[in-house]
Amino acid sequence: MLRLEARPEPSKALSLASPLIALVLTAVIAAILFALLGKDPVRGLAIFFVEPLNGLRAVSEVALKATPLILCALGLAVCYRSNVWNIGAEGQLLLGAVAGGGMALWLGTLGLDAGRGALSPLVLLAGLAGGMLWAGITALLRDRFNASEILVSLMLVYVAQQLVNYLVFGPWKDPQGFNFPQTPTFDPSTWLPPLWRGTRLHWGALAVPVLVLLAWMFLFRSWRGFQLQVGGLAPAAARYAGFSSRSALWLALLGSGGLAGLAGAMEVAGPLRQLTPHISTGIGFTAIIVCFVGRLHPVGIVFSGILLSMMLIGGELGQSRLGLPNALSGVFQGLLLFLLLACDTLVAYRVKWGKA
Amino acid sequence: ACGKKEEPAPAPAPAAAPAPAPKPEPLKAAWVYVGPVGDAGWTFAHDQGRKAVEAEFGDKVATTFVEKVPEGADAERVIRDLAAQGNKIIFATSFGFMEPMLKVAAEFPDVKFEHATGYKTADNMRLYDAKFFEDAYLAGVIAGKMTKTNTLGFVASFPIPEVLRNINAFTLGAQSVNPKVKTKVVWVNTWFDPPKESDAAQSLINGGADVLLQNTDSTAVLQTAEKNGKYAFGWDSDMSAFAPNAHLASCIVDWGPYYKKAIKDVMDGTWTTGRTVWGVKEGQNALVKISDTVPADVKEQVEKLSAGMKDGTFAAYTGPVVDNTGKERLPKGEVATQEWLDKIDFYVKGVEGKVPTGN
Amino acid sequence: MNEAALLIAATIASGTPLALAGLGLLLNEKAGVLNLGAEGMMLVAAIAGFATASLTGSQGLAFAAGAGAGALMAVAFGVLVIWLNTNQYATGLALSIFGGGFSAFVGVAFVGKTLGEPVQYAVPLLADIPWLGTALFRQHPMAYAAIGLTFAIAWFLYRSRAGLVLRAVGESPESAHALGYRVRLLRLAAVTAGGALCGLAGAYLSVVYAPLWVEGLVAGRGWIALALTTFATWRPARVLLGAYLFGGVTMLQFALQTAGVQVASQLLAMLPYIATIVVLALISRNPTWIRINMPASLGKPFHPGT
Amino acid sequence: MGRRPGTPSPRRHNAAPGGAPLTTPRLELRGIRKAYPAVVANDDVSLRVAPGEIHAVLGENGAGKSTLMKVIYGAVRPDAGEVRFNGQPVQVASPAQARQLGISMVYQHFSLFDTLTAAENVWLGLDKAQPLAEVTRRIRDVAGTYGLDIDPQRPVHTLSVGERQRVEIVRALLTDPTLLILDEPTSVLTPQAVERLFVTLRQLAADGCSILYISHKLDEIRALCHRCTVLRGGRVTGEVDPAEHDNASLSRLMIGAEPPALTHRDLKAGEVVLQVQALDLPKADPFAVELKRLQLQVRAGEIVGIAGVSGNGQQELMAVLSGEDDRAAPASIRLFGQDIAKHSPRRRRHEGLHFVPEERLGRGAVPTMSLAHNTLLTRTAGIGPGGWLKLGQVRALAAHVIQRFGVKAGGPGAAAKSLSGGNLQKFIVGREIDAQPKLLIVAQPTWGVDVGAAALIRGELLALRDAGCALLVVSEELEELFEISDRLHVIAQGRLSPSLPTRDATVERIGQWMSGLWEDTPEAADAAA
Ligand SMILES: Nc1ncnc2c1ncn2[C@@H]1O[C@H](COP(=O)(O)OP(=O)(O)OP(=O)(O)O)[C@@H](O)[C@H]1O
Ligand SMILES: Nc1ncnc2c1ncn2[C@@H]1O[C@H](COP(=O)(O)OP(=O)(O)OP(=O)(O)O)[C@@H](O)[C@H]1O
Ligand SMILES: [Mg+2]
Ligand SMILES: [Mg+2]
Repeated sequence: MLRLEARPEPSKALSLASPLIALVLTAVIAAILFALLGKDPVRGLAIFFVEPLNGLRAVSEVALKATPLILCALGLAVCYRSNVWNIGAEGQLLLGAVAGGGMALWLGTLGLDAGRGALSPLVLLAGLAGGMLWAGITALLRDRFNASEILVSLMLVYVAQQLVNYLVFGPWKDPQGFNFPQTPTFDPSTWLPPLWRGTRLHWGALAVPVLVLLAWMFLFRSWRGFQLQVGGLAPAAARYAGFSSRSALWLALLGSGGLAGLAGAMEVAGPLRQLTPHISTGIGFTAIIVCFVGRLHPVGIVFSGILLSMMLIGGELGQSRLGLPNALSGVFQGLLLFLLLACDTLVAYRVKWGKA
Repeated sequence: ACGKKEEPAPAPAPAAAPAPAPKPEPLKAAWVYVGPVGDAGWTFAHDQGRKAVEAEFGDKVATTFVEKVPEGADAERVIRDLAAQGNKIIFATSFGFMEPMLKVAAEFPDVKFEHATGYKTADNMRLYDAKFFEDAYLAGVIAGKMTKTNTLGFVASFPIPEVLRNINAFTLGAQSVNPKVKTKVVWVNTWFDPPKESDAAQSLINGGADVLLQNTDSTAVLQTAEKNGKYAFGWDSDMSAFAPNAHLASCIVDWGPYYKKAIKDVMDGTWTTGRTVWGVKEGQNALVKISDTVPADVKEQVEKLSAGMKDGTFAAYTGPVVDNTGKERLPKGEVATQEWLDKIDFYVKGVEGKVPTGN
Repeated sequence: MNEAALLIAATIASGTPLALAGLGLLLNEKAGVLNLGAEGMMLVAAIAGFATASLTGSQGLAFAAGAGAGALMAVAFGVLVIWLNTNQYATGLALSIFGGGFSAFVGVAFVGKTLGEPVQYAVPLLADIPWLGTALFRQHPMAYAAIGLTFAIAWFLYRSRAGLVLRAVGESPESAHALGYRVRLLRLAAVTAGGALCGLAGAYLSVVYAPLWVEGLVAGRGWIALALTTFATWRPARVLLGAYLFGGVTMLQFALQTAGVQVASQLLAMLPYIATIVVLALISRNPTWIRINMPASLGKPFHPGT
Repeated sequence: MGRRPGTPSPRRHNAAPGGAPLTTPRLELRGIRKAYPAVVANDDVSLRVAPGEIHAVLGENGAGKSTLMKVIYGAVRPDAGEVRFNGQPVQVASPAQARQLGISMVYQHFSLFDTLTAAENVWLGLDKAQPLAEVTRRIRDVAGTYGLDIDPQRPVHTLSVGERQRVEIVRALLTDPTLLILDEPTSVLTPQAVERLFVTLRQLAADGCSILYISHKLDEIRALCHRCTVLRGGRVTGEVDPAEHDNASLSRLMIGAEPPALTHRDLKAGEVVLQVQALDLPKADPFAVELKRLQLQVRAGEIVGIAGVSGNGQQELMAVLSGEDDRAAPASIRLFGQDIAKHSPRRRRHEGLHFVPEERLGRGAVPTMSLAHNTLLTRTAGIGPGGWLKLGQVRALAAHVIQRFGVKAGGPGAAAKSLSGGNLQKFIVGREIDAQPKLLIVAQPTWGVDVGAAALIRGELLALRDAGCALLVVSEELEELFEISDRLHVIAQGRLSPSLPTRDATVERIGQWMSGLWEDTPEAADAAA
């Protein structure tokens, strides 16, 4: 029988290799699926892994897509390392979009004569605050009532989406918009201008490397980050050391909520430039996968965020190029995560044949 | 182009098409759908139109579509990619694609962009729409005659003018034959969520409604009516098969004629920007498959009104139109203009409640 | 008067899938395993059930297929978390994501298909009782099955020896292992049974409730079912009650609209979720209550021999 | 001859001392070997137990006693060797099969289920499908026969530790065992309860049941057992008649040497460091113990010991003194006269109060983190301005502790869980001692630690005392407390006895106090202060 034997020390090499093994396995299964669907597997894989990086514009699109994913995943990594299971990044992102959008609309009414993009930092700040506020509800209920953060944060996603709907169909509806569910286009002073002319990749993307570095320093070089992780790995040790689990809970949730909110504000101030009912396409949920595939490590998250973006864009390209079904990219995402978890077993265990 | 239909349809994806050497390049046309092509409703109807184009022009066109395109930031990339792939005309079939399409249109002056149900145009982007409310009015006539409780139910998606036009027209149609009729509306805040639509329909039935119409894209309302032994209509496409007993008629839209015209405009070089709203008159909308449970005289009346819509002697929105607070919105004898129709934001008399987001 | 009866009937119909899934998850959790993949299992089961019903026309087979699909997904999850000791939270999330994608993928061919004429269900005689008949006795058999299962599971957990063993495994897998119980096999059995029940819930949604298939048909009910187990402090009868309560609130948002209540529909649509949060907070507030009823090893990995 | 009159027990008859020839041992082990990745737990172990014999297995912590018992009980499969039961070679594949054979075991660590009733717990250990009501009736029978009082209907979490052990023993007895294995049963009992247990065991043995009795307490073994097998490092170092050996010679067999003697200098107690005044603490959860009116004082330069059977409030007291539990009423805990009842553990540490918890892995140290990172739990040396970590300093501190206390580890980068229990305990105690505390509170300082390491740790504690630090030591090992403390308290049912100078204490007196029976007079309390 197959048997697992704990390694004395987790294998360093395998902990780096296991995401790659999982990726290769996913690609192999994908190729088989393509063949079963009667498509050329090589071309199929190329559409998912090469085509999305073909040219500056394509790369900029991948980066644009990856930006909110990475931002959300960075926050989630801090949460999960602290054993706080926030799965409501989607809702926090929406609230960030609402707050950022509200700020942009309000700034627009002031009639300030600011240059293009000059006021966008205010929008981003509002988004940050909005996301923190939404995550704060989860923290509060967890802290005061001991309510499961998993369920509360998730339920709040649905509430957030309805709130967005309410605003864009109601009070914030564009008066010139024939009653359609959208706000007016924001004032250009609140837009995030593109990095290069002709692309949609905006200045907000520059926050990614900065925040990745900050997250890395926080997690691995700061006393506070250390405290959070002790709380995640051994709650009793954290209590013994006197690290407050309450402040860890708040810090993790507010941090990840803030980052998700920032991502939401970037979406509306960047590519969207208005609020509609369709702000996010499950970015906050995909970020969970990004987070795990990136092994809860800020640098890993950058790679996995880019990888997942390629897979998502590949899914669209696969439709128009090869006539592949749209649902395929969802299958690949789930598969990748599943295989990664299975491969991770190899990091801590040796697989052996024979009886115990 | 998706491997979803069991029969091997003539491969629409350009990549899969064998390249016949000498012939002139086919005109590449692309559709951007918001839902899955198999939804039996909105997207399905558009895809029927695309197929009509294929049938009409054969290998002179090569069509592509991308389904389930989210209306957020992704739409712009999809539309741009389709334009960059050499498509000469691109149809986007949902309101939420308006802004992204406008942005892409500015970058590709040589490509023609067609947007359904919106209100913004550009030199190379025009609009098309249908008069669903004419169908709804005709359905209302049947509903007004068939209801025993004098209560109609409407499962509504989002409070936009389009949907309000349909609710009102349905009510006006019913009242034209049965002044006692009232309409109850339940908003589900989705175009497509069958279990939710079904819950809403159930709750309307529980509230006393016995004839239902919906402005959502699935067959759930019809099926719920069937389960409860009530009546309902098909929407967007012929849904008679889904509920043999409950089905009174289907309000259909046939995008084929418009799509064929648009393609032809491009081929002939006569394409100009503007807005086209076709209805029963142009054969784009129709009430079809009227059930045998509907009495003959009612059928006759519907035929007559249909004919009137066709020859322009009858308009669904003809004054007086009074809203449900008693305010007159359209003076007696006046026929509603397109501008008036675009801006509807009220319920007519007989619809219960308030438009949820009225300010 | 009759409207109330109809609301009750609709409540039961809409609470049934929640109850089935909630009971399944209760079994999981009583054995100490937290499966966040309920949504994914229900989705895959829904398409499996719908496909079977539309190909064979048999509801019985459809439910069997749904239960089978749910169980299969659960086994995959179980092997990962019980034998490979993967993180239960992450694996459950992976299951949900995979289930969503996979069901959409295989379900494409069934979008827009119909299952033929819906049948009117009625318990003979009882259904004709004036008010009660409408309220209670015109449900699909699965609605009664859910009630029966509630009592069966309550009996199993609190009256039978096998149930005692299951609770013991969830309470202290180390002790159970020391007494010679096959902890991992028992956990797998509970996870599989839980998956099968989630599968029934999924099949009920696509075959009876909707009845059709669309992507994402389950629409968050798996998560609600997860909330239900906490809500019910791991007591079967309370799971059923909670399911009806939630079903009731869901129906209520539409009933309020039908009755002409002047609140923005978007705000009403938040109601079920806000209600869940509020109830969750109220229940979780009492740590003693939770501590006594919550399986002590819930969500924690177990390695025999340590 | 059956223990329950009127219920014939066929197994017992052919195995009874008079029935079968005495030459056939009840149990015989030949050449048992069991290797774990890190250690060989049992190596060529052979052992014979006669019917009706009480056979001790003696060995220090980690000698391989529990592993050997698990092999017999089918919970661990041996790598090599043979098990014979009543003369027949058997392959015991599982505990269930062991019970079929007539082997029952009471584990060192209870295998009970807190939320279930005593009867249900017993029922789970029985293979036969008897109804619960029948089991309940038999529990009462056995309780009557052997004086093992338990209320079958009570949930286990409401029982005292002694009662819990009775549940375990009753569970074992209800399977009608012919071989009963008890793994360190007395570590959780008061001396009086130990006496009662011995009465039960002697009665059982007289009824023909063989008993394997695991312990590292020499006196107990000499008082109870007929034969004794001694293990050291997984190997048998001798099989003796304990009555014929004194403690010193048994000890030599067990650890290869006599226990190192500690020098205990006279008390030079200074100012009051810790003052606990009328400390009340309600239960935090239904499984906890309520603390009632605790009075306690620790002076500089003295070691105060707290004796008691585990589960009598030690954990709660430790948590409230360390600051992990901050529910103590204001002014109930004072450090150098300052009210610290509401101070966090970090603040208390800053004020000079350090604490070594009972659980090493998971509380005293984060298992997956390096030793270097684990210093950061209680030490602030490596924390730079702005809360940035100076990893070099952190590693240096860990290296220093490793070197100073002779911790065997792969360096400061080794994960805490890679250390053996004793070495990790040395590291944690060392980490706290190195911080030069003014008050050190230690729970179970040598629990599960080998004799050498234990002596080192006790020596360090005494040295700290002599250097003028106040120490409070909680231990379940009376010998240890007698050895190192200057004064003793006993904790029982959440109440704390008055203190008693160690030189005035006797095992009998402390044992009586462990049951909560002390003269609760104001004078005694005053005498303590
Ligand atoms: N890596 C190991 N290190 C130490 N002991 C081990 C190891 N693997 C197994 N064992 C011992 O072997 C015994 C049997 O292990 P095994 O994995 O066969 O358990 P099992 O009885 O099949 O599990 P279950 O009861 O959960 O089905 C365990 O109780 C354990 O003590
Ligand atoms: N499952 C296991 N995996 C790995 N090593 C083990 C396992 N069980 C025991 N060991 C190791 O085997 C050795 C013997 O352990 P065992 O528990 O048999 O000792 P013991 O004599 O009962 O000690 P104690 O007096 O502490 O109970 C120890 O070094 C222990 O760490
Ligand atoms: Mg041990
Ligand atoms: Mg032992």
